[in-house]
This record gives sequence, C-alpha cells and structure tokens, in this order.
Amino acid sequence: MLRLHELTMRFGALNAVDGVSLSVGEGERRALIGPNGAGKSTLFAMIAGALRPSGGTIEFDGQDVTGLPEHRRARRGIARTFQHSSLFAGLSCAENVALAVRARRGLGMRAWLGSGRNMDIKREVTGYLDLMELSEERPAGALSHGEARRLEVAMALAQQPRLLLLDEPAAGMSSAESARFAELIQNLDTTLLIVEHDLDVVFAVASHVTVLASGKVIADGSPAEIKASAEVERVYLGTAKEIWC
Amino acid sequence: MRHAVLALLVLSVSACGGAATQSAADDSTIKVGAIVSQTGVYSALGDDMETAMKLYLEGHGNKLGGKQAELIVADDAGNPETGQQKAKQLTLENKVDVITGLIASPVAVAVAKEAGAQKTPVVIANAGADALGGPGVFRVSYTNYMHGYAAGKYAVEAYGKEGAVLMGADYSAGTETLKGFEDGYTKAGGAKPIKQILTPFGKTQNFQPYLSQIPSEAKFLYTFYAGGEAITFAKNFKQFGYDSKIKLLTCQNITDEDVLQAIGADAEGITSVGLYSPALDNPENAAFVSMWKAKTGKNPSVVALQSWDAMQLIDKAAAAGGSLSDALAKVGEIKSPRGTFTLDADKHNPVQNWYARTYEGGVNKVVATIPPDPAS
Amino acid sequence: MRESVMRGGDARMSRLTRRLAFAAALVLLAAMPYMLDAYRLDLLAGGLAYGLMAASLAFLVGHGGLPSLGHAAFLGVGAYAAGLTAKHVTPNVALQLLVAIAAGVLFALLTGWFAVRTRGFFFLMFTLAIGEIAVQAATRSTRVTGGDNGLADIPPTGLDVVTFYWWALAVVAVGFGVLVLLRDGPLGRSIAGARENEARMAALGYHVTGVRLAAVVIAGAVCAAGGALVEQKDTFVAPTHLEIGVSVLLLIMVLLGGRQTLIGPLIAGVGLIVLRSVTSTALGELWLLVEGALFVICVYLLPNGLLGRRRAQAA
Amino acid sequence: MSLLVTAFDGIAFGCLLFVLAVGLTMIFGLLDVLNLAHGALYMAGGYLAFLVIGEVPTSLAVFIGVALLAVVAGLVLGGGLSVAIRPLTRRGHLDQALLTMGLAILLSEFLLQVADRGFHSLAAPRGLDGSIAGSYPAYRVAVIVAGLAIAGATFWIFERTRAGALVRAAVDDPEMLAASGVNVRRIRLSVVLAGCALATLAGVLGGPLLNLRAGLDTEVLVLALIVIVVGGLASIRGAALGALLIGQVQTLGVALVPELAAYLLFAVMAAVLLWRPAGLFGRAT
Repeated sequence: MLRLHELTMRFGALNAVDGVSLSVGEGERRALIGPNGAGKSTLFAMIAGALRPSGGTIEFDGQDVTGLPEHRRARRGIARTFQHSSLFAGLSCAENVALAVRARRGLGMRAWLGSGRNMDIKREVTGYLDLMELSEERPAGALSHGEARRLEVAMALAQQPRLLLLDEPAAGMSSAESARFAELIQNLDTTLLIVEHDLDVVFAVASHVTVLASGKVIADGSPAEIKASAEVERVYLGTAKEIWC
Repeated sequence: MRHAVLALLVLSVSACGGAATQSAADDSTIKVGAIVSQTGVYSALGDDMETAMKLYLEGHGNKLGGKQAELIVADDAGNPETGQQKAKQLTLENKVDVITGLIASPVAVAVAKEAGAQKTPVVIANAGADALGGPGVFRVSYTNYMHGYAAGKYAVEAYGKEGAVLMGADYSAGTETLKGFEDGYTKAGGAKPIKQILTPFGKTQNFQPYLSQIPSEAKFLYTFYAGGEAITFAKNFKQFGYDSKIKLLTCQNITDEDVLQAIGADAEGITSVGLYSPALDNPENAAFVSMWKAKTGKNPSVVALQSWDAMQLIDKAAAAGGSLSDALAKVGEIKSPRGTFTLDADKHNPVQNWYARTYEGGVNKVVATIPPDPAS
Repeated sequence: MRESVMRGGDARMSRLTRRLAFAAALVLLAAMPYMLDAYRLDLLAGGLAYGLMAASLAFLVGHGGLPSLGHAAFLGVGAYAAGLTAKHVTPNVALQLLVAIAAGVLFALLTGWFAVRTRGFFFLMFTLAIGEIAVQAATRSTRVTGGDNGLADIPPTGLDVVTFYWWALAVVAVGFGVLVLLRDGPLGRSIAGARENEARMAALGYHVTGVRLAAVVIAGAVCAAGGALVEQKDTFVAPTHLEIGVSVLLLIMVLLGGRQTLIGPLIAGVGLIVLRSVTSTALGELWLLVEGALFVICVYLLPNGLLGRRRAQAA
Repeated sequence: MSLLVTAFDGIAFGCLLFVLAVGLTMIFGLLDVLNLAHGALYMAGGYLAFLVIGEVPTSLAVFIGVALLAVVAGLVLGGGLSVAIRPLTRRGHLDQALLTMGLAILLSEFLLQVADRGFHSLAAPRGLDGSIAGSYPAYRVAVIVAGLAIAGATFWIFERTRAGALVRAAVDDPEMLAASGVNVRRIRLSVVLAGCALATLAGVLGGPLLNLRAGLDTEVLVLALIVIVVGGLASIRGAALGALLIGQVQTLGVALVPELAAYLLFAVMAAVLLWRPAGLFGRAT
C-alpha cells in the first residue's frame, strides 16, 4: 500500500531523513520508533504531505504521491493526527467530526443545503464519538489533553482512511489513559503507521516495527525481533534504559 | 425575542425621524430647499453658499417675490446618494417650492433627477456638468464647456495661435472644460493643442511628474484644477520653476477666494478666465462686495456670487406669481454683480460675459472682457 | 438538530424563538407602508438594502474570519449591473437583480481568487486595493459607467414607493434567509472550519482556498443584490456609491451589530442609515461628530456589538 | 533630465511617507494595535501649526518651534490613545479599528470646527520657501534631510540602544520581560507616545506639501497603511523601504505610465501582497 523509496530531507547541511526506504502492506500496523532527532516527525510530515521531500519518492496504492498537496492525499485516503492536537477550538466535538465526515462525502450540490442527509451524517458522527467516548456538545477548545487526542483520532477515523498516520498519539497521556488508548487503537482494522515514544503503546499496537536513528533505518522487524536486537538496544534502548532507572 | 424588540426599536426611530413640520403649502410663503455640503471635501464652498443665500434674505427682509421666505438647508456631504435622499426629504416632507445649492456635479445630476420626478424646479448655483439643464432645471453658474470655451477664445489673441498644452484633473469637470477650451481656441483660429495631460482626480499630491511631461516646443499651458488640487498645482508650478519656462492661463477656480489664501504668494501674477471678479466696477458688484466684506471680512468667491444670483433669480420669478417653473423660464435679464446676464431658452444656462483676470496685490484685476458667444 | 453551537437541550427551543422573532419582524416590516409616509418608507427601503449588505459582510468577516475593507466594490458591481441592464436591456427589476447577482459572483471569483491567498490584516489591505481599483474603474470608464457624474438617464422602475418597498423587503428577506441557510448548512460549516483551523481542514481533505473563495462569492453575490436595490431605489449610481467610506460604513455596521451574528449587522445597518438621516437633518454638520461618538461608546458598552454573543471561546 | 528630477522628487515624497508611516508601524507592528486614528493625528499636527503660524512664511526657528509644539501635542494625544486602547488590547484588530475610527472622526471634526472647513496650506519657512537653481523647491530638500534624520534616529534607538532592545524584547516575549522585573506597560506606553508624536510631527513636516482639508485624515491613513503593508509590518526597515518604493511609484511610476496613474498605487500594493503575503520585510505571521 505505502512504499517509500530513498526518501531524503535536507535542512541546509543536515540530512534529517537520509535515503529511507520502507513499505507498509495492507492491514499492517507499522510503528516508527527512534531516539529524539532520529527524523521520525520529519518522515511523518513528508508522508502526510505537510513537507515536500528533497529527494526520493512516496508511492501510495502504486501511484506516486510525492508532489501531491496535503488535501489531495487526504482525498486518496491518507488520514493523520497532529502531534500538538490541532482541532476546531470554537466548534463542538460533533461539528469537528462532522467536518471530517462531510469532507469524505464531498461538497456536492446536495451538500449545500443537505438537511435530508444530515440525519445519517449525524448517526455516523455519534458512532465515532461514542467509539472514542466523547460527548457531542462540548467545544473542542474546552477538552482535556487526553480527550483532545481522542477527538483527533475520531476525526481521522471519520475520514474512513485506508492509511491512518498517528503522530505520537499517546504523548502527554497518563499510563492509564495510554493503556485505554492502546485498547481503542487495537480493534481498528485500518492500515496504521504510528510514530510513538511510549514503547508500551508501540509494542501493544504494532505488528511491525521500524527503528530510525539519525535519519537512517537501522532495524526493521516484528516487535519481538526488535526487542531482542542488540543493535537497536545499543543505539536506542540503551539510552531509553537510563531514562527509566 | 431580543431581535424583534430591537427591530421594533429601530423602526420606531425611523417612524418619528425628521421632525420637519408638515405645514400646508399655502401660497403666502415660499419654501426654498438648499442642498449644500456641510461636511466632506466641498464643505468650504458649502459655507460660502449658505452664507450668501442667508445674506440675500437678510438684505431683502426675508422675502422672495413679496412672499415670506423659508430657507431649509440640507447637507449632501458631497455624496450624490445622500443628496438625492435630501432632495426626497425636501420635496416629499418639507414640500419646498424650489431646490437650489448643488456644488458637486454628481450630486446635482442625482438631485435634478429626483426633483424632476417630484415636479419641483431646480436652480443650480454651482455644478458645471454640461449635461445638466433643460425643463425645470435652471443654472446661474456656468457649464464646464463655456468656462473653457471663453478661455480658448481669449487665448488666441493673448497667447498666440499655436503651442497650446492642456492639463487638468481627469474627471468630468476637467475633461469638459478642456474640451471647451480646445473648441473655443480652434474656432477662433488657434491650432489644435499639441498635448493634453490628465492627472488622476483626488489622488494627486504632487504635480511635478506631470509638469515634466510638457513638451519643450509648448508656448503656453491652460489648466483646470479646483479646491485642494488648485493649491498644489499653483505651488508646484512656481516652485519647480515652470513659471519661467512656459506662460500659464488657468480656469477661474485656481485664483478663487477659497484657495487664494492657501496658495499665498505663488498666486501672484496668475492670469485666469472667469465669469466674475470682486474688482468688477458696476453698482450691483460694489453693493454686493461691501455687504460680503461686512459679513465675512473677505472678498466674495465665485460660489458666493452664484448663490446670491440664485436667490435673485428665485426672487424675480416668485414676484411674477403663477407656477414657479414657468416664471423661472421667463425671468429674462438679471442685474448681477457679474454684469447683466440672461438664461438661454432651452437649456436655461447663463449667457454671460467672461473676464480675463490677473491676480495682483490681493485681487483679480480684470484685463479683458470676452462677450458671450452663441456657439458656446 | 443542526450541529451549530447551542448550550445543551435548549437548541431546539432557541431556534424556534429565533424563527418566531424573524417572522414577527417580517410582519412588522410588512406593515410599515401603512405606518410611514413616502419619504420615510423610501429611507427604510434604503436602510434594509444596507442592512442586507452588512449581513453579507458579517458572513465574510464574522463567520468566515475574512475581514474586508473593499466590500462596497460588490455594492458597485451590483448597482452598475442593474443600472446598465435597466438602461439597455429591460426595465424588469427582477431580471436586473439576477444580472446584478451574476455580476457579483463573477467579480467575486475574479478578485477573490487572488484575495484568498492572503491572510488576516493583509487580506484586509488586499480587499482595500480591490475596492479602490473598482472605484477608479467606475470613474474612468466614462463611456460605459458615465464616469464620475454617474450613470445618467436610467429609466424609472415604474414602481411607486410602496411597491418598491415590498420588492426591497422581499429581496432582503430572501437574501438574509439564503445567508442563514448557507451559514448553518454544510458549506457554512466548512467555511467556519477554514476560519478556525486551516491546517486541520487541509488534513481532512478540504481545498481550503476553495472554501474561502466560496465564502467570498456568497458574500459578494448577496451584497451585489443589495447594490441592485440601492440603484433601483434612486435609479442612479455613481462611483461615490463604492468609495472606501462606504466599505468602512459597512464594516462599522458589522462591528456595531455584532459580527458573530447576521441579524445584528442587519439591524445595525438599518439603524445607522436612519440615524444618519435623522441626525443630519437635526444637527447639520455635527452629525458626523455624533456618529464618531457612537462608535466609541459602542466599542466599550457593547463588546460583542448590539446582538453579538461571545462565541464558545477556547478554554 | 526631468525624469531625474522626478526620481529625486520621489525620494523627497518617500521621506515624507516614511515619517508619516513609521509611527503607525511602531504601534501596529510592535504592539499589534491597529490605530486607524493615525491620519487624524497627522491632521492634528498640521492644523495645530496652521492655527499657530497661519499660512504665511515664518522663520525657520519658529517653524521648528511649532514642530516641537506638535510633538508635545502628539505625546498628549498619545497618552489619551493608550488609555482608550488599554481595555481593547485582547480584543483583536477589528474592535481596535472601530474604536480608533470613532476617535479619528471625533478628532478630525473637532479640528475642522476649531479651524474652518476650507483648504489650507502651511507656508515653507523663510529660507526654504524658494527654489534651488530655480527648478527644485528647497523645502523638499529639507524634507529629505528631516526624513533621513528621523530615520537615522529611529534606527539608532531601535538597533543600538538599551531602550530599543527593551522594546524589541517586549514585542517578542512580554511575559519573560515582565518576569525579569521590567515594567512592560511603561515600554508599551512609550511606544504609543513615540508613534503618535511622529504622526503629529509628520503633520507639520507635510503641511506645505499636502493641503490641510476635510478628508485629509483618511487619505493619509490609507497612504500610511499601504507603506507599512508593502514594507512589511513591525519593521522600521520595512517602513523605510515601503516609503521609498511608494514614493517612486507616485512620482516616477506616474511619469512613466501616466494612463495607469490612477491604478498604480493600489496595483503595486496588491502585487506585493500576492508575491510576498507578509510584505517585503515582513515575517509571515
């Protein structure tokens, strides 16, 4: 479904992302981990379309989408959440999700006045909000950090994406919240690419893990292989261990 | 429910708006509606107009044609939409017998249209748009065309038969006056002006770039500017040394009272062609100038003179009795401080002398008289 | 139940009272010809036209988050389109209105296509440039627009004051209704989304500049309809109808009325036009001073304007 | 040759535009307060000078004295403005615009009532009222000198002095500055006062060039807004460049393309906004 080929991003002399090639198959749940500054967020931004790569190509469903602007990629079925939650603060949760649903259904003539079709849109909105345990009426600006992260995911799901990009969804969550969050993510059936620091969430959710360090892929495999790999431990888990103890 | 309450509030304001009296139109009084600019760019001329009209009434026992006169002044703010609204108010509510004033041409066009619909005669005291005039519309000022035409005729003798360059603000008053000049000049034997330079109206703070476009072979320059632009032009012309490069003939507005003080010394020696000068020696002018100086301490401007004559026209027409519109058309000769003039039969524009004047020692000295020309 | 922001269950009730209030106001306005004389009815018709144009600007500024200082250009486009149609094509006011709206849409697409590429204060200044260029175009294309003396000899509409008032009231009611429907409809929600957060809208798959352009086109078309009414009332239009002073006046009506609503600016529009006529008649040249004082007082006493309510601000 | 004079005249006009616009870019750029009363403050400076010295040439000393008087008036009006604006600092540009528009109407109409509604123009001071080599007004050269002096002073204060550093810090991170014990409110007040004083000073400097009349406040405000938008907000350098560019557009541009003269000013601004949506020197906000 998603194939990156020699993807590179140069900021002046620094190669934040240096020739990364990887592919994510249909239904796979790929996690992207690595120490700070490994280029995870930059890679994520390039896939989502917010950043134009300096080199290499991105293929989605066999088509080259490297140059495609963000909103056209979303139309093709790539949905994303934001690292620092970016919501419609002045609008209610229901409206936030409704905008996502309506984006997918297109703004045809009927959509201008579309009161008739409002009913089934409303049902869909309620479905996603219940999935993420959020009340319909509260303005998005008044949500707690955890609730805001869940609304982000609800909106991404409302786009019924074929590929869901999650940018550190568990960041800033308590362990209880992130555990609950991992459960919610687990029973999603879309293809997933998640960038995350919280390794509990990573190993609970991911079916395949890629490890990045200073812009390069240093390891790639099942969660078990990654845990056991000495190379990863040296570069990545070693530093993580000091944090823990 | 707040919306309905508020809507009610607003509408009640409009219901009682304009507490003008609704006195029945008895014929012992004559109501004159004067639409002038009390705010906006033309407000200086508005003050002159209002003062002149009130001065005339004071001097004539507040009577016009033997009837008690009531002058109602309305502010058009220099805007045709507001002017038309005031015309509706004056005709529908105040039931005025005649509308006068009208400084800016767009306002005069809108008001003339409205007054025509309400069957109320209009006496234009300033606006120069050529198109104005006709049944029910009378003008005591001038048309832009005749203003330029007279200058063109004069220029042939005084400035020579060729080498004329025209310069003016790019709006109807400017282009119509310059067209009049071209016709007057060529009909009197002058060659076709070699260049016409138009400057954006109301947007020009600096004339140097335009003055620099005057071709070297030009012999004299005729310009049309009014109000603020007249000041900027006169000062730029002198300060950039063009007064030593080319002879200048201007329209009457550049050396008129409202701008002379601001132009100051740079106005000295400027020759212009206008329909009036405070220095004209005839009994009516002597009386008018002394009354005006007593009231304002300054010489009367062209607008003041024209407003005085507007009242004089209404006064003579009201004296004849009957329908005011018909009476206005049959007034015949008017003894004005500018000299005697009449209104032409179909467009009711003034048939009058024009005067070449040179500004020296604080007054426009009359140097030549250009008799009325039926062609203009 | 629409998705607009309403506290808890009273959404249905409040929408009902709003509809009731709107109907009551309509009935009251319809009764005006029996309560007002010709001059005041004509003044009210003009006030309603300006109220509709203020509401269309509120749709752009308040709902769309796109502050404009050149909205009078649409008044001009509508007025000249209607005037030229009356002069050269048909005296039928309805057809003139359609031509005016079409001209408004075209002008909105032409200029909005560029304008929506700017943001915030720079969008404000870009619209100021559009407005001023429109004034110059109207002033200088003398053969078509009659230049600075305005479009002369437009044939009368043949409607007397009362009939014209009904026509204006109908156009304003329909125009206002369209604005409300569009604001609360799906397109209106996406325009609100573009106002709140452009990056998120792009991530959802919206063509953000397209959504903003839609807001400009809707506001422009409704304002052009208002412009047609202004022209038809007096059968006269001149470049002064679209000068910057009018754009400022429309923006002031929006701010006084409360930019989060559409009804507030409509009422402020009618009120300001009527007030100007009353104070100008009563106070002569001092009316401008009174108006300046009114703006200052309203900024302090009515922080959200006449009818505005603080939108659900972020926590 | 005359195009050279036109270009030089463009510099003079640019200098006036700079003095006229720099106060606005300070208050708007640095304090994010949209002051639409800027044109009325300019008008106040001009009318104050007119009421004091009328329209006859005075000695240079008297003219400078009147200019200083205008600066004092600017400081007083600036104090009033900062008090009026304080409740609105968190209410966004549109509310500030409505307030300052109201204040502008009140101030300009007051000036017209006190003086009169006619056209007035300050006379250049004696010694500067003639023309150099009979073809270039000496006063405009003085405007260039004054403009450069004021530009130099504002650059120096902002770039080199501690006060300038404090102002720039107050713009970037008011909370941090306040935390370090600096009275941020006093800094903001001084910026408002400086901005308004520059506006009234510009009124006197421009008195002999732009006529004093009803409607002058709107005309000057639009010119100032165009200059700071083209130059880029919140930068003195931007205001300087914007002023010089617009100065040339209004002189050289008009001389080269006379038939487009009416559209030029706004077409240039629109073009700059499309090319650099935050102005030439502006940071994309």
